[in-house]
Amino acid sequence: MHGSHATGSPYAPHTEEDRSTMLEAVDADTVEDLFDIPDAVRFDGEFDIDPRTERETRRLVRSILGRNDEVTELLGRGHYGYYVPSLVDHLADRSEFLTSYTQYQPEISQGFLQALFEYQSLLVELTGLEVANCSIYDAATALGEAATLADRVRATTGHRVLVPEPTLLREERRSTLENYVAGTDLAVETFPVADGTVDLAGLEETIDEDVVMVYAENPTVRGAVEEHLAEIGSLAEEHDALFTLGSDPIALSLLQRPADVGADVVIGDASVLGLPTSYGMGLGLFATREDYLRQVPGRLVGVGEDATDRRAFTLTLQTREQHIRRERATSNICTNQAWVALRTAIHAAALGPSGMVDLANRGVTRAATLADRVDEIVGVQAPVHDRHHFREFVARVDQPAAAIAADLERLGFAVHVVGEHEIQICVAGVPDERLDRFVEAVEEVVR
Amino acid sequence: MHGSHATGSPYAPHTEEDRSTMLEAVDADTVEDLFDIPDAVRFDGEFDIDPRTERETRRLVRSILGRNDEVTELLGRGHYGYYVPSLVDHLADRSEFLTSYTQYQPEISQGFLQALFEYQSLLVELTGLEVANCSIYDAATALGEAATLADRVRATTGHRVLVPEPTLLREERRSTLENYVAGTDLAVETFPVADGTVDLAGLEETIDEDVVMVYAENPTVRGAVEEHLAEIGSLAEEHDALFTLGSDPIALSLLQRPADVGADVVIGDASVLGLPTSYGMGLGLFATREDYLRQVPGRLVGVGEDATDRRAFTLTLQTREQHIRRERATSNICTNQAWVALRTAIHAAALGPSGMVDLANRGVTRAATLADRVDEIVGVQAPVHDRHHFREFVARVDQPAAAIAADLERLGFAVHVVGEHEIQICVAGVPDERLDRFVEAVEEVVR
Amino acid sequence: EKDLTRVEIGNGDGDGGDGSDADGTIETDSPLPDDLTRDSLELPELSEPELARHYTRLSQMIYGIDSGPYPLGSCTMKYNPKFTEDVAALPSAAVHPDRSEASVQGTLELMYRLQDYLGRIGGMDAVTLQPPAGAAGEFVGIRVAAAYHEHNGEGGRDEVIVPESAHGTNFASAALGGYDVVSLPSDEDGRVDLDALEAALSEDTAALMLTNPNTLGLFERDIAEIAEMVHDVGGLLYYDGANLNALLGRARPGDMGFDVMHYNVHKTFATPHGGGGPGAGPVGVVDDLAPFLPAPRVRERADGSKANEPVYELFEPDHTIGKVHGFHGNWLVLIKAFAYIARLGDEGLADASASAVLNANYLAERIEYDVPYGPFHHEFVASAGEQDAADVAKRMLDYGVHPPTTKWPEIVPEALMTEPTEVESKDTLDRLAAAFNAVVDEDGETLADAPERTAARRIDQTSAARTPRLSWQALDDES
Amino acid sequence: EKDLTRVEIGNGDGDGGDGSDADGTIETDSPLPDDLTRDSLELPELSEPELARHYTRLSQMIYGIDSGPYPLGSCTMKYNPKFTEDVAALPSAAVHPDRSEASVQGTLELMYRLQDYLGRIGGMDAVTLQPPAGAAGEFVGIRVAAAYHEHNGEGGRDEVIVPESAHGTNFASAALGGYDVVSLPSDEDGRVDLDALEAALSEDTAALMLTNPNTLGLFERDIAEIAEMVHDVGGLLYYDGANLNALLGRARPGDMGFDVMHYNVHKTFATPHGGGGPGAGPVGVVDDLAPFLPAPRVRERADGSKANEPVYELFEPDHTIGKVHGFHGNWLVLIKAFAYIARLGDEGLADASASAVLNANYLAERIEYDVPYGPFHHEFVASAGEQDAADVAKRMLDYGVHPPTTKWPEIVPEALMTEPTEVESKDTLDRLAAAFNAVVDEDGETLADAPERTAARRIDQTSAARTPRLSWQALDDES
Repeated sequence: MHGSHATGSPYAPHTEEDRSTMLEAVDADTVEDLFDIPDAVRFDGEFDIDPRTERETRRLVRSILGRNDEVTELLGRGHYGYYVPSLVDHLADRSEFLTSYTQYQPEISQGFLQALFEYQSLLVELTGLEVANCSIYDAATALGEAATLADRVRATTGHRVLVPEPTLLREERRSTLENYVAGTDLAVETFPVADGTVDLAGLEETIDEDVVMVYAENPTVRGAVEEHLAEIGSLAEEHDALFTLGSDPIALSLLQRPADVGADVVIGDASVLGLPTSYGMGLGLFATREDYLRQVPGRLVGVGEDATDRRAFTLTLQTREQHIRRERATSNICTNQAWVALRTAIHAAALGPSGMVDLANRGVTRAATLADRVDEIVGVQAPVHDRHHFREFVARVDQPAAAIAADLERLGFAVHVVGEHEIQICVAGVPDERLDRFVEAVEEVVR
Repeated sequence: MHGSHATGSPYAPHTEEDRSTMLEAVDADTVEDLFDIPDAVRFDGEFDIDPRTERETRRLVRSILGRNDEVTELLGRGHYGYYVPSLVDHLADRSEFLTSYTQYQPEISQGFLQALFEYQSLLVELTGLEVANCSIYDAATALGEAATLADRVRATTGHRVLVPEPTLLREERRSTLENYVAGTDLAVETFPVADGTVDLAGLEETIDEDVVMVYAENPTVRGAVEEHLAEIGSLAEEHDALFTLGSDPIALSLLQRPADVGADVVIGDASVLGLPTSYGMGLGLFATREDYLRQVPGRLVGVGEDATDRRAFTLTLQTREQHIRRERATSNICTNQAWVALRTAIHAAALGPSGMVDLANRGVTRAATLADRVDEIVGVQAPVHDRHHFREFVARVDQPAAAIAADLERLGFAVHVVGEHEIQICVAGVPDERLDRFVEAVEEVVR
Repeated sequence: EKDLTRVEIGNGDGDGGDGSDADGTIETDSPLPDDLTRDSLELPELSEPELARHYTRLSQMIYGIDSGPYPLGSCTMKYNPKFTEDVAALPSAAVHPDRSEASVQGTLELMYRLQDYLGRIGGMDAVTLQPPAGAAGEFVGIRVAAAYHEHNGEGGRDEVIVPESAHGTNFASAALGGYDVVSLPSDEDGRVDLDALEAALSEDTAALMLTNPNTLGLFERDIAEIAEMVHDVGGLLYYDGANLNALLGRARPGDMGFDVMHYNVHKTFATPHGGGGPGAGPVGVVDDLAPFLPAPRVRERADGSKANEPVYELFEPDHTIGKVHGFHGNWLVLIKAFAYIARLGDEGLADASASAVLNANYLAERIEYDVPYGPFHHEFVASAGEQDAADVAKRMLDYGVHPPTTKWPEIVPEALMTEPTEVESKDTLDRLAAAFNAVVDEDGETLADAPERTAARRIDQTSAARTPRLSWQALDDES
Repeated sequence: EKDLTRVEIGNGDGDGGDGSDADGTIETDSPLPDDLTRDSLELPELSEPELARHYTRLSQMIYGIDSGPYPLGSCTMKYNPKFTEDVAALPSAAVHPDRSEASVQGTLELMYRLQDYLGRIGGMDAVTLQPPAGAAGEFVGIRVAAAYHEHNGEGGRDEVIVPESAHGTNFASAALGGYDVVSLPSDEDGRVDLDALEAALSEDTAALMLTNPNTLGLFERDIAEIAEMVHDVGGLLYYDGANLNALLGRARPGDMGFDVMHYNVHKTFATPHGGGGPGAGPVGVVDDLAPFLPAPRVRERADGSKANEPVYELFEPDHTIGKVHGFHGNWLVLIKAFAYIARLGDEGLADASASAVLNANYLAERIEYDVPYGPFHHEFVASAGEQDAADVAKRMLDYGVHPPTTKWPEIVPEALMTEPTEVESKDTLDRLAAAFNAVVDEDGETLADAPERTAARRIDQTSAARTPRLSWQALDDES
């Protein structure tokens, strides 16, 4: 696009004249002279990557991504495709937000700091906990951070981290957690589940004084609303273990408030608000009690005063962080998901509290309605679990689930396969008329 | 999207409580009481327009516009689909530009005023004329305004406006011009053309002292580069008529400078830079000599000083305009195309002078190359005119042109039908590999 | 400020590269002979990062609707919903105007539907979307009226009546149409003076142009009688749509007896003003005038549908005045207007007017400036009294809000013409009122020195106009 | 500042509406029983226009890359090309991570191509795109190294060596991986002290983490020898990609003997920093380490193509460490990085480094602060000498530019770590140098009082940390 530099970087501004002047100033004949690289390790090959015009590059990406099939996704299990209001894109795309660095110079970053402060405040209201950081990468890494926090704050020598059996914990979260605790003495173990939620008796049998953390989710990954959260919280407390609850901002708008059920830490994926489906890109929600403030991973925005005593926002308690505390930091996290947190905050604000509650309620109602409708189809039973459901549910199919899912995909609908004869169906973000067509499609493929 | 107002305008913020307070303040029981409308003219029906969510509205528009076929457009004739750099969208979409009003309060509008001033400066360089306004609606209305300007500045009692015969002037421009002069004594008449450009001898025979304006285009609507501009300019001058030249910023980057060939007014569509194809939405370019400054239609941005003697931009010479001069204004124009002018200025700046010249040169080369290639196909002769061509050319086809065009459309290519056996083909904005496929398509359809 | 690059244009060997956009070369040697090209082009050459900063910086020196309240009377500066930008940017919207009708059915359908929406909202029988702005719409109205009279053998009518408080464009559009403009005074209540109207009307009357509510925000209660009077002398009644935001769902120009009207979609239907356009000024008419509308319009094809979808086509009205735009008007703006109407629907549109009217009345009540006349609809005109209204506006800038329109209509001395629109909250209105009320007590010197807190201080218009410098080149020539 | 709306959540009759998004009603009565719901939710309720203004205002209080130069050493704040936002926003990019491989071939292909691009650029044999940031990439490198040693029966290695001038994340990532961190001093030339390295290396050494050029902008000339030393004791050599922008097309970590590296796409490949993420930290390794990379990775299917297009699939490396992210990392960021690389190609990338290095050297020459060490590549570290570097930074804000990174690396007293990147023009560099040079002569008091021209003045960090107030709720509780 930029005429005279068409053969170099289109974003580097020097004219030949500038370049000469500058080389003269630094006393070099050519730019190559400035590279102090021994011949032995010099690279004189090529990457074989052709430069393209902006337009060609756009067409290339469009053409590659055009290979993705257009499918109505009835998919959830931790990543959701709620509609994101246009306002979110337009405001978050303002270049001041998009292109600024972490707010280490708060005097010229007040706007972003305030937005992150408001994001933290949103999470404080949603969780009832006093402290929320301004982001972790995603729910899985937030779970990992929760475990290392539990390890740090737990006075005893316990080493067990209890998580639900595989049917109620995504393998990816479990695996990420395992990596996070690999450098500690912690061991990840499971407790039993029953009918899509925690098996309270089983948990009671499993838990002991050696447990530093119990993790449960609400709703569970199979869409069931957990009915015994307070009991789980009590069990954890009795054994001096932290209770870490996994959830998300839409669920938290309606379901029991974590602080009310004894949660010590809340993690989850907050990008359920703010991002469209994005192949799993997320926003790790991390909130905890004030007691653990100085053990919190990641960045915190606080309020202070400037030299004229006016209120001002600033990153605070930075001595927890890697750039100051190095190997004794509360986490290695540096770049996090600040811009996604901004998007989440804007989306939440666009909904307002009534809009958030409404969205959550619709998730309950619409899932129940859809379950009833597919349950009427011969060869399908739904929901599998005798529970209230939030936004998604598991259905049993008489035929092999994989074949049903493949047939549905050919008709333009994606569902999860979660068992040999189980599919999981999520209504989040799917318009009603698509659900109607989905029911028809299920009727067709089970016939 | 906004919870509590879902049944009203989503963009009106009042809560019920606000509304009550405000009604009380204005001493009214209901909002309806504020409408002072006699029953006889009250409307108590319905529009029968259903409200929709933002998402539904987006889907509606996408679905409607989805009925447009995806076709490679080899179309020009005054409206072009050059690639618009992403930068243009991102900068022009900043809400300060997009949502502000006309700059009647210059103290809080310096940024837009400077952008428009730079747009004017761009046109001054391109045309060589001293004055450019900061927009008219499009080329056709700019032509109309040129004629009324000619009427105002011409001392004599002439009433003839000379324009090219229909083959070299779009009917739409002619018709718009006719409407603009309908309220004057001017009459629009034609002069002959020959081989895609002005028939100089014919013009000489047609022109007389009663002519107030001669209009010609470069390149002509059939893509030919006009070779006798200076002679046309001289003829006009000899007869004391204004010479109005139609062109556009890309053509002006390369072709003869209007001031050098005696043009008194330059009009055209400047959105050839800045807008994608947009069903004819445009940006009327209007430049003229300093002599006619006080007769210029539309808005002008000038430089002045503020109270601290610093340079500042402002709308100027507003006494020409309708809001002050009313029925004696130089034009009725008020809202113009300011934001499109901004886009044009950004696009031009993104190209830079070398990029603009390069783009123009490629238009010449690529049109010539394509003409050669289709000329090699049996049943096609191109170009029809023995002229240099800019960006587009006319081809003769042995079969009926309408049938050829329809066949090409079925293969995904749109061309103009400009005669029973003539099609017109434009390369602007069409990638090379599409041109390759177009040549194959022509081979197929003339077979 | 400008680092100009001069590109010399030579005559190369004529082969001029292979036309690829990606070969990384720049051709300034032209394949054209020298005598057909200019010699050089001299413009700034900046990198993309530099440009991004330049225009970002410029944007920061502009007050937009997202900056704060914008109560410009008669301008209806309402919030521009972001999503309308997205739909206008759809790739499927980017079509060439010379495409075959069969291949742009989507565009034609959207235009058809918008024609239909506007017709219902205005109570009009036929609509053209072609006029690219409100003034262009007025001109179409004038031309249509002229064509209608001509067609009926009444081409001799040469007067258009315009209230003295009307927008300047009304006068200018009528004049552009070749009419003599007859100015109509207001009565003491700020409305059309029926006696004066009676006196002005004659067999020479081609049309009366009105806006209702008028520029004082007052509904012309006698509109039915006015219509009858105009029609009685064979004239037509033109509705200026600038103030339509006051009436949505409560009254329609067509029902009031108007024969022709324009809609300002950049006012009533929330398309962005863009610093002075693009707008769009569709025109609606009653059946009698439909044959005279500009060509082409869009209609559903009578001969049925394709694959169960209606088929649309362009057509030329029988006695069309021809064209007032090179193509189809400001298409991208029309998409935004359609999206806005489709989003709000009946209830949303009605609520927009209700809130706009409530806001105007509330603000009028809250400010300490004298507000003559009433009751108001969407706007009111306060009087700055002994203060200079333009100075008041400048001073309001110092309080961080956009001022009202000033010094017009002249019927109110030192007019402050104020239209908050429906998008302002009570809090914002209170803040706006506070700005008015802070200025009302300030002295002349303070006002004359205002603004003092803006990026640029008061700009000397007189000297700028005395020595017009309209380009960087003009500035360079000076130095 | 906050107008909170409290929504009470009751237990309705359970039918809860029809689930339509458009029925215009809001359900706060829940179909769930009371004991499964919270009682209320209390948050601000604002209209869209109010929100637009709120966030627009916030944005105006932020300095971004489009505001001016941003010479943060080690952060590579380069211009973020606008078009990359457009491609990441393509509807076809919005896919769920649990989609079948067959139905997201586009996503898999783009990931495959990006893996391939990054491998070529870094000289690495295999690449994972999963780590969502640079530090996450470091952690993957550490975990991969651990798994490799474990697999080879050398799980006892418990030390990671990190130069004292390294990024804090290096230390923290190694510690998170369970390693003891051995800090390595620099030699007098600012580079790795080979004797100290020799002393630090042992059979306990799992890895040495280096960046090259180092944080002083100096190329580690002895890199080949360093690699040999590390490999000789059985350790692995880790490359921190933070400074890769200095080397594009001139040297590759893989060729220097590095075994594993991360790429900061939000530095080298121009994806936006977003005020602190999202970034992405892909990790490349040599063949020996490939079996240990996180799962899944993307490969072309061996069993041929479909319709002449290759088919891609996810696969699990044989000895994978598992996952470090719930899904596939920061996908939308990866698209932008791919687009940037595809746009620039070999020549563009090489020119980016060339210009970045030229700019750093030019700026180092132009400023009056002492700049020890050299020759520099993409960055240099000046010393504020007697001045406090943090104060210098605050004062530079008053001159309208963003300051450098300060007080790090500690090897330079009162460090001003400066990286202008390739996007700055000579004019901008001169302006930046002028800002440095204006501050260099200013007294301590002036500096301590700075900034004085910013929206907020110097913020008291100590008191903010002493009484942490981390939410509106905390502020409300105070008052």
